Amino acid sequence: MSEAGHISRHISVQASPFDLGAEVGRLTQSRTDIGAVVTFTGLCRDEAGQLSALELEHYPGMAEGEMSRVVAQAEQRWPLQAVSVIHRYGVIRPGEVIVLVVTASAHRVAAFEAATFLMDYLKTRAPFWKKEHLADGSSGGWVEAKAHDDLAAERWSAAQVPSVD
Amino acid sequence: MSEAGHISRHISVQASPFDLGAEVGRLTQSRTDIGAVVTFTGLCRDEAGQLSALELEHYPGMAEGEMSRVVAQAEQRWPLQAVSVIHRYGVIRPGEVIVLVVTASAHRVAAFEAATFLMDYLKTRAPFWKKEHLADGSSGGWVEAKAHDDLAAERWSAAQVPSVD
Amino acid sequence: MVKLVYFAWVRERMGMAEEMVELPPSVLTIADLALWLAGRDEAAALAFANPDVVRAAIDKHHVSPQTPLKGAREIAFFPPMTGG
Amino acid sequence: MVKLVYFAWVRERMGMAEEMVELPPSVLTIADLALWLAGRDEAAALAFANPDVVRAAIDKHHVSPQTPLKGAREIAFFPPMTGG
Repeated sequence: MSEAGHISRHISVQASPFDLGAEVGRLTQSRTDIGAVVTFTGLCRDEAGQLSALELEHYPGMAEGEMSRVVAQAEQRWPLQAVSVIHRYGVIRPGEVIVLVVTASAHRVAAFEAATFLMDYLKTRAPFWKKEHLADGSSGGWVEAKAHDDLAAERWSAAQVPSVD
Repeated sequence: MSEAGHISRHISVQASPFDLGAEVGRLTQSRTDIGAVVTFTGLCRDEAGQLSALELEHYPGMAEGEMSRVVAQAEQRWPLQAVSVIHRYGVIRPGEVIVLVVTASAHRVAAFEAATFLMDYLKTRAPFWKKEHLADGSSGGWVEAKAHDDLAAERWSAAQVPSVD
Repeated sequence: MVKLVYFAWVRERMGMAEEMVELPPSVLTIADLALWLAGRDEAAALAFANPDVVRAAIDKHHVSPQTPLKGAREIAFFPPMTGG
Repeated sequence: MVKLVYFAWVRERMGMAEEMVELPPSVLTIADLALWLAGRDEAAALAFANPDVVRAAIDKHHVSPQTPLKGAREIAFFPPMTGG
């Protein structure tokens, strides 16, 4: 699937869970030019037993579009060899995965920075909304956006061209 | 193995490969308090076909000791729920894994920063040395340490107490 | 006619996921449209009570309140995103 | 008697992975020991030709050139690390 020298890219908006090992294998198998792979997995927390599930709503079409645009920006800023971004929607229970970012590069700094950038941007730009379902059967309402997530995304605009090891 | 609220820690120096999915599963399975898992996998590159293998020498006992000390520092600096560090030794071929760092936390910033810190510190403090075996059958000699790896580790000494989202 | 789509609590407060509307000639920007919708009925007044919080997209691209609507086929309103 | 262990190109240049040595009373620090070894024979002179590059550990903990050897059971010399 992925040959050496080729930039592979996988973007998916899906209801089903994903398998971390399989998704990394999809990017790295049969390649010998990748030196560093960073993954970020976001999981649903039970908030000390108060949460029974998160319900993720998304804007079909725009979700994939924003994810593609964010990935394209990362590819421009860092010398990446492979990128994967998967975001789930629907009902997700505590302990289940919500989002996956995988970045592969020859060197570790690029892989770390690109994965951090992708998560910061996905948080503030990808059209997904979380609603809480509480363990007592009530709805906890919509999760509020956090100001520090906006700040985390904004610092990339101010950042200089990243160093690469 | 890992219960909610418990800090789990896995440190291993081994000749055998590891499986990313299984190592993350070891830390996260049956837990519902983890919100973010970051992994770093270091792989052997073939340097555009020039390299046939890396041979990793290590200082038995000290390698495990330094890895434990570096993990303890990360646990002090960030609110981690689980940490895993695995470093291989022996002959490693292009495409094979060399090192794995896994960090788990309630929030993504802690997981990203701790994983970056662990890799920066392992690079400069863990007693491993790489020797190159070239595709033409000759020895490429010992890999030289890079000044920017020292700089990457030093910036954590100057860094302020990290933010947590 | 332009298609309006709503998400999350904007959708819940509007009481609908989408609608087709004929825009009056005075409605030129996203901000104009939010104000016009807010004056239309109680549900929309609630959804756009705090227009600074509502985000918008035109044809599945993020836009600012000052963006002109000209040529838009699908306009979306939604709260700040909370994915990831 | 103290055990000396060598790694990577320090080991190769020394021509051995470890040895037991009796330290002369004048050898008090890591720097003293490196200098004393460098003067012992050609192999060691080569290994410690550039003493600034050689790193050391006492009983499996990193130490600086100024660290006293007192109480050490195992002293290691090695190049800067290149793991990870």
